[in-house]
Amino acid sequence: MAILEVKNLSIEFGGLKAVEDFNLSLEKGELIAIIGPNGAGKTTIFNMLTGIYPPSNGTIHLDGENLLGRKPFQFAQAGIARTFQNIRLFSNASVIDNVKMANTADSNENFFESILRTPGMVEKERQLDEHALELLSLFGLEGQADTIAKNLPYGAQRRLEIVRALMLNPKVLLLDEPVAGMITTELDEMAQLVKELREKHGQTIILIEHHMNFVMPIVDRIIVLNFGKTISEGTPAEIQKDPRVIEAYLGGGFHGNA
Amino acid sequence: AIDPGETIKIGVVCPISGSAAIAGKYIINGVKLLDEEIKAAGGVERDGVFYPVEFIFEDNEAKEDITANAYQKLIYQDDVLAILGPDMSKTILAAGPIAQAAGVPNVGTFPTNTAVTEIGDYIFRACFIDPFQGQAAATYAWEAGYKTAGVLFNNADAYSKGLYEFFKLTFESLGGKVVEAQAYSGSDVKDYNVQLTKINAANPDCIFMPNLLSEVGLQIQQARSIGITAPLIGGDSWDTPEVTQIAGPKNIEGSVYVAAFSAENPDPIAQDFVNRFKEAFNGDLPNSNATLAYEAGKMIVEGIVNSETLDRAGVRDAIAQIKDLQLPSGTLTVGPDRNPIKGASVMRYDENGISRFLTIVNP
Amino acid sequence: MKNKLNSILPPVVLVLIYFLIQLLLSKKILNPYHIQILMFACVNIMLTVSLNIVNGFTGQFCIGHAGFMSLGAYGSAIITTMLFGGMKMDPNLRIPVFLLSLLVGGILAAIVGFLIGLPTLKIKGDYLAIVTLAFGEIVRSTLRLIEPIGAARGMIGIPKITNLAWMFFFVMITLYITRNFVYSRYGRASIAIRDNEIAADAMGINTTRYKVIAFVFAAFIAGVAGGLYAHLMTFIQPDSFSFVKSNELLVYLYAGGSGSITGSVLGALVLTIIPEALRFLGNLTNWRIVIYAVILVLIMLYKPSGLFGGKEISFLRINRDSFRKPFNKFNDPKLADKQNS
Amino acid sequence: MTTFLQFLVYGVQLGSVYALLALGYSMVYGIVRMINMAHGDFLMIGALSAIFIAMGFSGFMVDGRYPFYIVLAIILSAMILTGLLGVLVEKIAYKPLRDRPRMSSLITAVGVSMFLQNFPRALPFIGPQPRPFPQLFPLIQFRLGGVVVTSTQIILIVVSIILMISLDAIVQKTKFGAQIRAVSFDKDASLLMGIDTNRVISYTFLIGAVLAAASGIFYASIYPQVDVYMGSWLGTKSFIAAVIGGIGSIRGAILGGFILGITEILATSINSNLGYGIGFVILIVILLIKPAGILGKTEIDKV
Amino acid sequence: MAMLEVKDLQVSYGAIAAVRGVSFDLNQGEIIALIGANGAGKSTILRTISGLVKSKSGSIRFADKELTKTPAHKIVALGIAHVPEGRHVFSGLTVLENLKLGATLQNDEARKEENLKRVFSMFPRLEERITQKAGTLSGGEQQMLALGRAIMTDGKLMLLDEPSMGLAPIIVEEIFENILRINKNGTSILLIEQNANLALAVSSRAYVLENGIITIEGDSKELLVDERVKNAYLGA
Ligand SMILES: Nc1ncnc2c1ncn2[C@@H]1O[C@H](COP(=O)(O)OP(=O)(O)OP(=O)(O)O)[C@@H](O)[C@H]1O
Ligand SMILES: Nc1ncnc2c1ncn2[C@@H]1O[C@H](COP(=O)(O)OP(=O)(O)OP(=O)(O)O)[C@@H](O)[C@H]1O
Ligand SMILES: [Mg+2]
Ligand SMILES: [Mg+2]
Repeated sequence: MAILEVKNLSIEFGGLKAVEDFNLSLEKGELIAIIGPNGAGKTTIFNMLTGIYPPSNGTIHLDGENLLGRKPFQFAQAGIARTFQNIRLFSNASVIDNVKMANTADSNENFFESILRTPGMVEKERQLDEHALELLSLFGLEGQADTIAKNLPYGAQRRLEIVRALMLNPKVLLLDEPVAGMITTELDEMAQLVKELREKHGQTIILIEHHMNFVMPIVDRIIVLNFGKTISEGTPAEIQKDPRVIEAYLGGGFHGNA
Repeated sequence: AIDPGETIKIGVVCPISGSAAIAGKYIINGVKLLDEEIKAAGGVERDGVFYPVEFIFEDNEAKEDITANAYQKLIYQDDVLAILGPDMSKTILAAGPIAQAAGVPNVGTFPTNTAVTEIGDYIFRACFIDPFQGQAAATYAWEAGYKTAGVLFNNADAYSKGLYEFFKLTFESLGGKVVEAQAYSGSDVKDYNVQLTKINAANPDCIFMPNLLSEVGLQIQQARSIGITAPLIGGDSWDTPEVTQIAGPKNIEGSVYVAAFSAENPDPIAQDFVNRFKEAFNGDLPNSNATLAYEAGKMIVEGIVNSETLDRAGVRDAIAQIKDLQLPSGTLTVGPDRNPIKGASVMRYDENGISRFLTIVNP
Repeated sequence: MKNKLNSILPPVVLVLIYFLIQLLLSKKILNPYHIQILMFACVNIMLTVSLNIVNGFTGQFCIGHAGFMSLGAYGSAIITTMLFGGMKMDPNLRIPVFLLSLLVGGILAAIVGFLIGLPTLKIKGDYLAIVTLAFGEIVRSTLRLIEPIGAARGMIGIPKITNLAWMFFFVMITLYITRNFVYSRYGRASIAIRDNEIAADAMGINTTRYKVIAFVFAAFIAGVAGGLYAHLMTFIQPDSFSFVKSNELLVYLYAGGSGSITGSVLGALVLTIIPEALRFLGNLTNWRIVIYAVILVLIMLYKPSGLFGGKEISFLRINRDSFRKPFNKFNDPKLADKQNS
Repeated sequence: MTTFLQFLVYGVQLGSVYALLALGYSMVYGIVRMINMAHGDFLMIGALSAIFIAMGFSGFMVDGRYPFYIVLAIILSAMILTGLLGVLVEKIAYKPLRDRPRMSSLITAVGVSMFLQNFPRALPFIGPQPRPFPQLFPLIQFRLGGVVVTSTQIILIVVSIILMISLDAIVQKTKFGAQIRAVSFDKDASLLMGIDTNRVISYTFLIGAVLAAASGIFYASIYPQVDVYMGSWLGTKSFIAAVIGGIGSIRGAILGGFILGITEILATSINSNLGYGIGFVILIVILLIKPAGILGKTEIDKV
Repeated sequence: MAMLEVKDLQVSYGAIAAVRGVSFDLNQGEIIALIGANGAGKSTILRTISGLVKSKSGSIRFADKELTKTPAHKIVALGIAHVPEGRHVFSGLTVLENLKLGATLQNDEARKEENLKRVFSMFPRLEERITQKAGTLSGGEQQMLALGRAIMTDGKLMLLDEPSMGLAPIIVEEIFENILRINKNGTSILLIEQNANLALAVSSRAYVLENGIITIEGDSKELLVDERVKNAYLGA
C-alpha cells in the first residue's frame, strides 16, 4: 500500500487555479521529484500536503489516514515534514535547539517537571540532545551545535532545515528546492546526502528542484507540472525525452550545464 | 530630640510631576509662603529659642508606590521631624502606615477619605472629610429649596464617588431626591455630553458635580452648551482660577460650591494670607490646595511650638492638642479622631466669574 | 562538578547579599528607604521577567500586563484581609495564609490569562497588543465597580507581610523556574513561535497551545508579584494597575533587553532606582522626570537591543554541557572540530 | 429617538476627533511600523502652541473674535511648528534606531513622550495647569428636529473627511504616495529604486505631527481645555482606533475612529457606570471577528 | 578608462570582515562575473557599490564619481541598477506598481512606456499578472519582476545578484538571453552567479572571490578550463 495517497488535489487563489487534480501515490522508500516552470504550483502542493493551505478539493491520505481538515502542526505530527523554499529557521536559536524544537510534540516531559528541572527531565533532555546530535552529524553539522542558526553559512542553513525536518521522524519528507543558491560542488554533496537518506535510512522523499543535474541522477520518478496540471510523469530518462517537458520546462540550451 | 537652634526639617510630599501636578503647584506655593513667613520671623520660636525650618519637597507623581518611597526617604534619609502632605487619599493611605510605624507626625493637606486618620495616631489632616462636605452640599441644596438633584460623578475617583454617596444620603434623608446619577470613568476623555443630557432629561432642580479640578471646567462648559440651566453645585476643586477660565465666567455664574476656604473671608488673617499670596505669586489667588498646605504647615509649626519635648512624639502630642488655632480658613481644633473641627464656606460665582462668600456651614 | 557549583551558587550568593544588606543596615549605610526601593525593584523584576516570557521569548506583544498583576494583588488581599482578618490575623497563621494568598492570587491571574489567551491568540502582533491593553482596562474598570473590595476607594488594611527576605525568595524562585522554562521544550517551542511561527507550525508545534501556556505561566508569576506588592504597600486601588504601569514594565523589559532574563532583572532594577536616585536634585526636583526621560532615550540610542539584549549571565543559562554524558564523543572539542572540517 | 440621534451626534463628534488622531498615527505606523507612543503628545504640543500663538495674535482680535484669516494663520503656524518638532524628534530619537529591533524605537517613543509632557510642565511659564483654549471657530447651534448640531462639530467632521480623502488620494494616486508605500514594504529595495527613504520618512513624520497638531486644535476647540498631559490617553485612543480600522490603512483609521467614538458614547448611554469597560469589550469583539481590523489585511506571508 | 573601478575595498559587518581588500574594474559594455562560494562576500560587494552598505575603506569610482560617500538613492540616479539577492520585491504592491517604482527617477514618459514594453516582451508572465500582489507570485515570477524593475530604472550598469536562483531551466535560459540582450542594448553588467558554468559562458572576464579576497581573475574562457576553478566551482 502507498504511504502517501493524494487524489484530485486542487486549489484556487481568487480565480487562479494554482493546482488542479493533482494525483500522487507514493510508495514507502521512494524518492521522487516534482518539477515544472515557476509558478506551476509545486510549492502550493507542498503547502497543501502540510496543511498550510486547505485544498478546495481532493484528499490526502498518509498511511491510510485521512489528514484533510487538520491543522499544520497535526500534519507534521502525523508524519509529513518539510523544508521551505525560502529558508525558515528559528534564526535566533542555536543549531541544536532548532533541531530539538521539532521534537516538541513527541517529548513527554510535563510542565512541572520542566520548570523544576527534575532529574528525569534532565535525562530526557540529554537523550533528546544526543538524538539531535546524531542527526546533525549525518549532515556534518554537529560541530556547530551551539552556533546561532542565523550565523551559519547559507548552505549549512539549508542542511540544518533538513535535519530539523528529520527530527520529526517523518514518514514523508518534503524538500522544497534544497540546493537553490548553492554552488555546483555543494550541489553534488547535497545529492550524496539525499541519496544516503533514502538508501541508508529508507526515508521517503519528495523534492522540488530546478537543478536538473541534481534531480535526474537520484530520483526514481518525476512528476512534471505546468499551470497547476500534471503534464508528464515518468522516470528521469523518460522525462528528459518528453517534448512537452522540453518545451514547457527544460528548454534546449543551458540546462545541460546547469 | 532636636538641639536648641538646630534646623528643623519638615518633609513635603506632593505631586510635582504626573497628571495631578497642578495641585502640587499650589501646595508648593502655600508651603513657600509659610517658609517665607518663618524665615522673616527668624525661625520658629519655642521657649525663646529660634529654630530655622527647612522644607524638603519630594515628588510623589500622585502614585502610591512613589509616595511610599518619598516617605521612606524623608524619614530615614533626611530624618525629618514631620511630614506635610500629600493631598490625595490614595497616596496617604499607601504611605501613611510608614509614617505611623516610624512615629513621624504626618499632616495631610487634602485627603478627605475617612479612612486616612484611622491609619493611626500620627496621622492628621488639615481638611474636612468627605461625609462632611457631601453633607454640607446637600444641606445647602435642600435649604436653597431644591427638591430634586442630578449628580455627575467620577466612578474611578474615590473622592468624587464618596461625595456623591454622602450627598445622596443627606439629601434624601432631608426629603429630597437624587433623580439621576450619571458616572464617568477617569479623567482621560473629557466628553460628558451623554451623561449631562440624561441628567437634564430628568429635569432636576440642581446638579451636583463633585469632581476634580481637571474635569469640572469642561463639565460646566458642556452642561451649559447642551442647554442645562439648573444651578450647579460643586466641591472644593471649584475654587481654582483655572476652573473659571475654562468654564467661562458666563457658564459658571450662579454655581455654588462648598470650599475649605474663601478668599473673600473678611477675617484679617484670611485677608492677610490672600494678599501675601497674591503678592508672592504674581497675582494668583490661593485655592484650597494652597491654603490647606499652608495650614497643614501651620499645624506642624504649632505642634513644634507647643511640644513638651522637641521630637516626633512630642510634636505629635502637641498637634493632637491644637485648639482654636486661627487660620486663614477659620478657627481649627483637632478633634479626638485627629480630624480638624472646622467649618466649610459656601461660595457662589457672580456674573464676573468671581466667587463670593455665601455662608459658613459648621459640622 | 562545575555544574553542581553553578546551581548552588546563585542561592548562596543571594543569601550572602541578603546578609550583607542586613549588615549595611545595622551599620546605617543602608536604611529602610533603600530597602523599600529594592523591594519595589524585586516586584518589578518578577513582573518584567514574566512579561519577558510572553513578549521576549514567545514573541507575542502584551501591553496590559498590569491587569494580571492587579488580579494577583486583589486575589491575595482578599484572602489575607477579608477572609483571615487582615492585621488582626493570628500571628501563627500569617505565613501560611500569606503563602496561600499568593498562590490564590497567582492562580486567579493564571485562570484569567487562560481565558484571555484562548480566544485572542488568533489575533497577532500589534492587534494582540491592543487586545491585551483592552483586557487590562476592562479588569481595571471592573475592579473600580466592585463595592465589597472597596471599588475605586481601594482596599486598605492589608497586613504588611512582604519583606526583603520574602522578596528575595520569590525573585529567586521566579528566576529559577523561568530559566528552567526557557531551557525546556516549553521554552524551545515558545522561541520557535517567536522566530518563525509558520515553521514552528510545520515542525509539529501546536502554536496556540504553547502561546496559551506562556500566557498562563507569565500571568501566574505576575499574579504572585501582585500579591507581594499588595502585602508590601498595604493599600491597593484599581488605578495603580493602569496602562501606565503596563507601560513601565514594557520599558523595563525592552531597555533591559527582551529575550534575556538577565536583561529583565537589570532593566527593572536600574530603572526602578534611577527615578529615586534623581531625588538628589533637591530643588530641581521639577526636572526629575525630564532627566529620567532623557536617560531612557540615551539608553536606547546607545544600546538599541537593551542593556543585555540577547545575552545571559551564566546563572541564568543552561549549557548543554550540564546534561551531556561526560564521555560523549561529541563532547570532545577536538573531535568535533575534525568532523566539522 | 431624538435622544438617540443626539447621542449619535455626540458619538460622531468624539469619533471624528479620534479619527483625525488615528489618521496621523496610521500614516506613521504604516510606513515605519512603529508604535509611536508620543503621537498623542504632538497633539498636546499643537494645541498648546496654538494657545500661545493666539496670544501673540490677540492684537488682531475684532470684537473679541479672531478674523478668519488670523484663525487660519494660527492653525497653520501651530501645525508647522508641531510638524517641525516631529521631524526633529524623528531625527534625534527614531532615525538612529530605524534598522534596530522594532521595540527599541517603541521605548524611545515612551521616553520622548515623557519628555514632551514634562519639559513644558517644568517650564515656569507653561506649568502643569490646564488652560482654556481660545474660541477660534464661531459657535452656531443648528436644530434639526430636536437634535442639536454645532458648527464646530460640522467643521470637525468635514475636516476629518477632507483630510482622509486627500491623504488617501496622496497615498494611492501620487508618485510620493507610491514611494511611501514602497518604503513601508522594503527600505533597501526602495533605495535601489532611487527613492530617498530618509526624506520620505521625514515627510511622513512631518505629516503625522501636522495631523496630530490639527487634531489637537480641533479637539481643544470642542473640549476647550489644554494641559501637558492631555495627549497621553488620547494617543492611546488613537492607537486603538487605528487598530480597529486596520492599522496602516487610512480609511481604516477614519472608520476605526468613528466606531470607537460612537460605541463609547452609546455604551455610556446604556449604562454610564459600564460605559468605559464596554467600549473595550466591543473592541475585543471586533478584533475577534476581524483579527486584522475592519479594513486591515492580514500580512501576506507566502510560504 | 574603466566605467567602474573598485580599489582596495574593505567592508565589515560589525566585527565580521566580509570584504577584505578587493580591486577590480569593469569597462563600458562589458559583462563581468564574480564567482565564489557562499559567504565569500560577493553580495556585499554589490551592496557596497549601490550604497546599501558603507565601506570601511577603499574606493569605488563610477563614471569618474566616487561612490563610497554617495547615498544610495543618488547612486541609482547615476545609472546603477541593482537586482538584489532574494529579489526584494514590494510584496504588498501589484506587479505594475512594482515596475513603476523602478521608474521613480524617470521623467521621460515615453521612455518609461518603452521600457515597460521591453519588460513585458522579455517576461510575458508579468504582463499576465500586472494586478497580482508581488508577494503572492511564485519564486521565479518574483525574480522576473525584480529584473524587470531594474530594467525600468534604465541604468547604464546593472548589478545582478544570482539572477538564476530558483528559476526553471528554460527561464534561466531565457533570462540569460535577456541579460545578453540588455547588454547588447548598451548596459554593462556585473554578474554574480552560483552557476559558474553559466557565469563564465556569458561573461568576458571573471573574478573568483574567496573569503573576501580575489584569488583568481582572468578571461572567462580561460577560467573555464582553469584546474583550480574547475575543482572548486564547476564540479564534475
Ligand atoms: N497565497 C497566494 N495567493 C495568490 N496566489 C498565490 C498564492 N500562493 C501561490 N499563488 C500563485 O499560485 C501559483 C503557484 O505558486 P507556487 O508557489 O506553488 O509555484 P511554484 O511551482 O512553487 O513556483 P517556483 O518554482 O517559482 O517556486 C503562482 O502563480 C502563484 O502566484
Ligand atoms: N547583514 C549582515 N550582518 C552580518 N554579517 C553579514 C551580513 N550580511 C552578510 N554577512 C556576512 O558577510 C559575509 C559575506 O556575505 P555575502 O552575502 O556578501 O556573501 P555572498 O558571497 O554573497 O554569499 P552567498 O552566495 O551566500 O550569497 C558572510 O560571512 C556573511 O555571513
Ligand atoms: Mg516554489
Ligand atoms: Mg550573495
